[in-house]
Amino acid sequence: MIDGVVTAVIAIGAWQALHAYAGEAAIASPLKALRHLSGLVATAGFWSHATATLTAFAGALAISAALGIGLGLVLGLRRFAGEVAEPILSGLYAIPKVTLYPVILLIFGLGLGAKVAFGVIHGVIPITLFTLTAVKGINPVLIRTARAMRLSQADTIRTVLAPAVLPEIVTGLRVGFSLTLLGVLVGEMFASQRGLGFLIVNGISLHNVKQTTAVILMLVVVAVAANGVLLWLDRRFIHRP
Amino acid sequence: MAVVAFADPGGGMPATARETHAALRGVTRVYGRLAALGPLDLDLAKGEFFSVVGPSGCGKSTLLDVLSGLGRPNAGTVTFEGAPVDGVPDGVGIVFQEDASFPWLSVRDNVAFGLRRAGMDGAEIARRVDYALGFMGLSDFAGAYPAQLSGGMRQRVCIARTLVTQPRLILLDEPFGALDQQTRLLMGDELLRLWRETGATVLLITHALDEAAMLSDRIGVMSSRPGRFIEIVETGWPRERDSRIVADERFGQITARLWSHLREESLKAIGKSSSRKTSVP
Amino acid sequence: MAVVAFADPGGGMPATARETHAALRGVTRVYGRLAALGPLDLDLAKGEFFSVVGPSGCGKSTLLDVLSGLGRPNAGTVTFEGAPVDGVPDGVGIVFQEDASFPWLSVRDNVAFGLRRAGMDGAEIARRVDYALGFMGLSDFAGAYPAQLSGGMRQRVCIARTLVTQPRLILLDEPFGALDQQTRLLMGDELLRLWRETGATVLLITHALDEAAMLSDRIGVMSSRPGRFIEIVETGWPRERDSRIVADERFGQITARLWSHLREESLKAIGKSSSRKTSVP
Amino acid sequence: ETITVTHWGSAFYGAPYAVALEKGFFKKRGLDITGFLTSAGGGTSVRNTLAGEVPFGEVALPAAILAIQSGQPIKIISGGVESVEDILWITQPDGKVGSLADMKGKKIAYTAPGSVTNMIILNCLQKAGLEQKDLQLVAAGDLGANLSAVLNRAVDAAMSGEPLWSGNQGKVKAAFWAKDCMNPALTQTVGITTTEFARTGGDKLRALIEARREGVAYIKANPDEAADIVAKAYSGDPKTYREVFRHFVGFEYFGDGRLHYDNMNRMLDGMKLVGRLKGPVDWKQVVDPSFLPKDLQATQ
Amino acid sequence: MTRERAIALTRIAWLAGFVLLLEAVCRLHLVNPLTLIPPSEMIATLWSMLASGEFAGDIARTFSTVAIALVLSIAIGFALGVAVHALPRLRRGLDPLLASYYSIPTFVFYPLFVAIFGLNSVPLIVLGMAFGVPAMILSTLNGLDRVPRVLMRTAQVHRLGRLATLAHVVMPSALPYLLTGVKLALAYAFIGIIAGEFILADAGLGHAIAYAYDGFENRTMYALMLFVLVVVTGLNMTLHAWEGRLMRRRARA
Ligand SMILES: Nc1ncnc2c1ncn2[C@@H]1O[C@H](COP(=O)(O)OP(=O)(O)OP(=O)(O)O)[C@@H](O)[C@H]1O
Ligand SMILES: Nc1ncnc2c1ncn2[C@@H]1O[C@H](COP(=O)(O)OP(=O)(O)OP(=O)(O)O)[C@@H](O)[C@H]1O
Ligand SMILES: [Mg+2]
Ligand SMILES: [Mg+2]
Repeated sequence: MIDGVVTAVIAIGAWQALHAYAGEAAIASPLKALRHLSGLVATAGFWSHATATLTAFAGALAISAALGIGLGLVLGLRRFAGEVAEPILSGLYAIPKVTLYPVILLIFGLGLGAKVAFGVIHGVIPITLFTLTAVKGINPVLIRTARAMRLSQADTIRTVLAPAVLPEIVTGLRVGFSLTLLGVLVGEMFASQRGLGFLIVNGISLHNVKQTTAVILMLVVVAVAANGVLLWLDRRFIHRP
Repeated sequence: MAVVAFADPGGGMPATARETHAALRGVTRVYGRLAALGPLDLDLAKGEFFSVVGPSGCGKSTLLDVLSGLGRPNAGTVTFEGAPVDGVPDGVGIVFQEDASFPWLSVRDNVAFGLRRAGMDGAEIARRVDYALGFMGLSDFAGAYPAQLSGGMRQRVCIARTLVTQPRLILLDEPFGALDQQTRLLMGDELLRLWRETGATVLLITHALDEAAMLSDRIGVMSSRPGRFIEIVETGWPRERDSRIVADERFGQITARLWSHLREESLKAIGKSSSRKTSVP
Repeated sequence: MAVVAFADPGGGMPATARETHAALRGVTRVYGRLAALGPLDLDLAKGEFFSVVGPSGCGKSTLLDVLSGLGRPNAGTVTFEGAPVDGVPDGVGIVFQEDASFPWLSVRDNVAFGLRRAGMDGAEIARRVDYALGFMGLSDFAGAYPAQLSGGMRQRVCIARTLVTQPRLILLDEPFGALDQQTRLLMGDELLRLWRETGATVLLITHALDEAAMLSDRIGVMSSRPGRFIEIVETGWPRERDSRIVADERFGQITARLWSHLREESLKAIGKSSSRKTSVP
Repeated sequence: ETITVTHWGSAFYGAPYAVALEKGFFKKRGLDITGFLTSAGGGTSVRNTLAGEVPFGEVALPAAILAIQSGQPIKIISGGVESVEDILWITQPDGKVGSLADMKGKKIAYTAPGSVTNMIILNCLQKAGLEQKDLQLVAAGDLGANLSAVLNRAVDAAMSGEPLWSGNQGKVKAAFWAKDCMNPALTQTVGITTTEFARTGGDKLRALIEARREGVAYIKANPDEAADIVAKAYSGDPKTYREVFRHFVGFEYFGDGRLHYDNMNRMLDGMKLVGRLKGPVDWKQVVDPSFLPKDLQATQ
Repeated sequence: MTRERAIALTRIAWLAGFVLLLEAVCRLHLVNPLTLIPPSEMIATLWSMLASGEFAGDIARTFSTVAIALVLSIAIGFALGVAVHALPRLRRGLDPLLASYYSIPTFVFYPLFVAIFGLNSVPLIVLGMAFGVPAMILSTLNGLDRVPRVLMRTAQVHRLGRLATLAHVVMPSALPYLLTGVKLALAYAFIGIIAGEFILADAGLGHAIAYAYDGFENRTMYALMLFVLVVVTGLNMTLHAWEGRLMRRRARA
């Protein structure tokens, strides 16, 4: 806790120093950004942007998670399929996905669909990979225990497999959370009239440094906080031997 | 196959005098091209304490697999309480060689796991679990998670989890492997007490000869791979016994007998299979 | 502290008759608020084979830490060959309880590691490594990687890696923990042969009482934590000996003696420290 | 329903639409416009138009031409912004670039290769009698990045335009203007639609063009009020916007929708100059003026 | 071995199937040929493009930028990882920050980078490192955490100095994790730099794609996309295979 506060203080200090070095034209000071942010938050317009992003993000995350976990479970349980798919997935993970933008636009049209799709293509692969690896690496004696207790297949998945791979799924979700958000924002930067991604591009093109810095600040805080919460849940409720 | 008795059969529990509880007939098990087990016969009498000793990799765990119905034999038949075994039958409890505690459940929930899945009534679960925890010296750790326990305690959790289901045939694969030798013998005493109190049939796989000699009615000595029984030693211990019998002179004789076989088998095995991989660059 | 001799001291190597090689005086070790060791005194005679037995968690590994200079005592002094110990002195070799083979090096490179780091000439390294591999029965696996070996073989690699540096004091912490009991005794024979051939002083930590009884000139029995020697047993074995001495009647007497102490200490220890974590929710 | 307007929120191509929306000029004609899709310009705007709910967009003329040349099924149906008079190059208050000739040996930024600013700066070079090798031209990205580059002294001069220029006048000074190098009457944007929608949605298209025209007229009549409306829509500073709009009215920034072929041809010349034009353009095949109000169709 | 073969063949079959499906979909005009072109045409265009050397400059530019970013990511990430590992308190504070680095769309910092580094290729390199460095730090930390204590003690017993311990024990022990970091750093360098070029630069593959996209030159665009896909996947697979070979001997049976 104290370490976190100290780090936050250091980060803000570094930010201030950067501001002092690079100047008003490049990055707003922490105080200004905060003030602008609080002003921004008070406007209704801002919330319509935030809601737009949140809607797309929630949809994208839900799809990424469901698809990623489902696919990961299936590929993990079917070893052959898993080994076929894994390098393909990690290859896909490594491609610069912005270049796919035209294709996404083509398939999903404009607006929410494209944003969600963009979020999903960023987020689904890490979640799949983490789940797959977890299922593949599950301690076989746990499955044997389930058999020794004569559990049905469904019971085995529900009461043994799922909780056993939960820690890795949570890690996958943490990564997936961040990347899905990134994907949605990138999507909004290309084609949208609303959303925080739009606010950022808008801020850049109008050279509204305060707005850009404020929105990024908010995103960073949200992302770090969400990750912190997931990390905390992970530590609190997952008992690793 | 020689059968050796170290005492008047009247004192102990000769297999022949009792009803057969589980039996293997001409059982073999092959992994790929590797013959792991058999052909092998075994009759477990109802209520007897049978130990299996043998060099590492000789097929002891494989024997347990086949007997429990977790794995199928490639040839031969397995029966439990008169019925052929296909899948793990009701009434069989298994404790594995590896730590099989569920890390996401507390000790209490681990122990209650099997009963909950079987849909038992809550009060009865609580009663049985409390008893098992006490029996295994885990009462103080009911709320702890496996990650907070030592390897030996985790293994005790697994034993408790199996015992609460009150199996009639208990299969234990090196359950004390994670314990130091002193604690092993103390746990052995607990196991003997349990066996006496429940009247279950016990099959114990172990590396420790003194453990086998101290605990068992009969000890099956296995050859190196593919495992077969080269000798079955009857100890003739009374049903009422504990680790103090190590002072008995028969104990030394039994151990020496086991040793003479195993020294030989070990010498064979160490050259061939001390590496698990068959091909090495 | 009682000193018990089971045979005429002339036959073996009583500590008093020989030059002291390493010594602990009034040594204690504390982890935070946990007193792990001592205060404790120990004199290792040059060339003797000393074993330490004691319940789990009693501070055996801590003793080795302090003696080797890996850890500092909180009080007391440690000397090796007359000089105070600060950091691991030259001439001390250690085999750890855990598998310490380097997974990224072949067996040969593992064994050569220390010599290469010490900048020894290549031909001499090759000669010594070949000898050590042969001695440990690893010649066929020189090119293999630890992952391809069984736990026992990996432990042998670690022993070989230590031996090639020709230490004058060899400290072994449960080196056979990964082996089954049969293989342990066979490895014990190898260790005896090595000890005889090199004339090194050996300190062996073990859980297995028969191992200690069979191998040692003297056996230090430790109390439960904080570890102290409650008894030092002199076996009086001849320098020429191997695992066949288990047939000797003195062997049974020694084991029984060790047992009587350990049963008691174990009972104390199991209640207190069978969980490594001190606080559990 | 949404239509596409390039650079909505950051440049003023969208101003007539903002006014039309606020003043109910769309509603009056039975259009239910709820928002405007934006993009950082170029091909993205055209693609957004193709993919949008109502396939009508005000997009950059070069992008429209390139799309049509590559076979995209679209038509130009109206004119848009007809001037580059707001475009200029800026430098630091103490900057060394005070005129075209000063560019020699300096580092000069523009937005992106093949863009309008690329073509203007090349015109400026010609005008100043300089060659590309006499100075360093760098593509810095959009207006914000250009301004930032000047403020951070990463370049000696950079391109700018409204509203950034008016909003940052104290921090930078003008080096030279686009109009110093060329005739600033240039068609920047045009209205486009798909050939398919041209067949089925003629009424809507006519209504959109009329609504925009009314918006343009309103800006001319009430620049201050229009500025306030746009400032609200763009979340901008009303004071700056009023200043900007007064300029705009001065040089007829917003066309009323008619197609100025001279202005459009000047753009073609520019595209040739920067190497973006793939072949000759026959306006007859590219343009469909039938959705313009009758009085505007005549203009040739 | 046969199983591995079967897996490889199945994988190739799947990929080939996908490409064929795409080809069929395009050839049968199930999608608008103005929006998607058949893979065979992409390959043909790519081939002639590579033969003509038209994009050689862009390719060289992107690869050199990626290479610089990669090397810097690895070096800086590793050094910082070692430093942070030595300071557990700093680490506890940094933990949530490190864990969420990838949710920040780093290219929004481009103006800031320009302000700090000037208008040249350095901001792009920094963009390429923005994800690579934290990934490498995390991997290094992960690797250092997992150096078994007993190996460190072995180093002590052999009386190795700090540097010798780092070189002969810590690094090789952490190597699998370091390699993971390298793989991530490579992927992120490509992602960051191509995305940066796509949006901001005036040269390089990303820019070439964006330029072709803007100019509706679909063939060029798809050919370039295919090129990026093939190169990145190829590099990734090579690294994967190399890692697999290196690690196989380490894998506990
Ligand atoms: N699933 C499997 N696939 C292939 N080989 C196997 C498998 N399980 C066991 N083996 C091999 O079969 C032989 C017997 O194995 P098993 O585990 O039954 O021996 P064990 O007597 O239990 O050994 P230990 O005392 O080390 O536990 C060994 O050589 C082992 O490597
Ligand atoms: N680094 C440490 N920090 C804190 N406590 C420690 C540490 N190392 C050991 N201990 C504690 O000190 C006591 C003695 O540990 P030690 O490892 O010396 O026992 P041991 O006799 O070797 O046990 P075992 O037979 O299980 O190897 C134990 O209670 C242990 O939990
Ligand atoms: Mg086994
Ligand atoms: Mg120890």
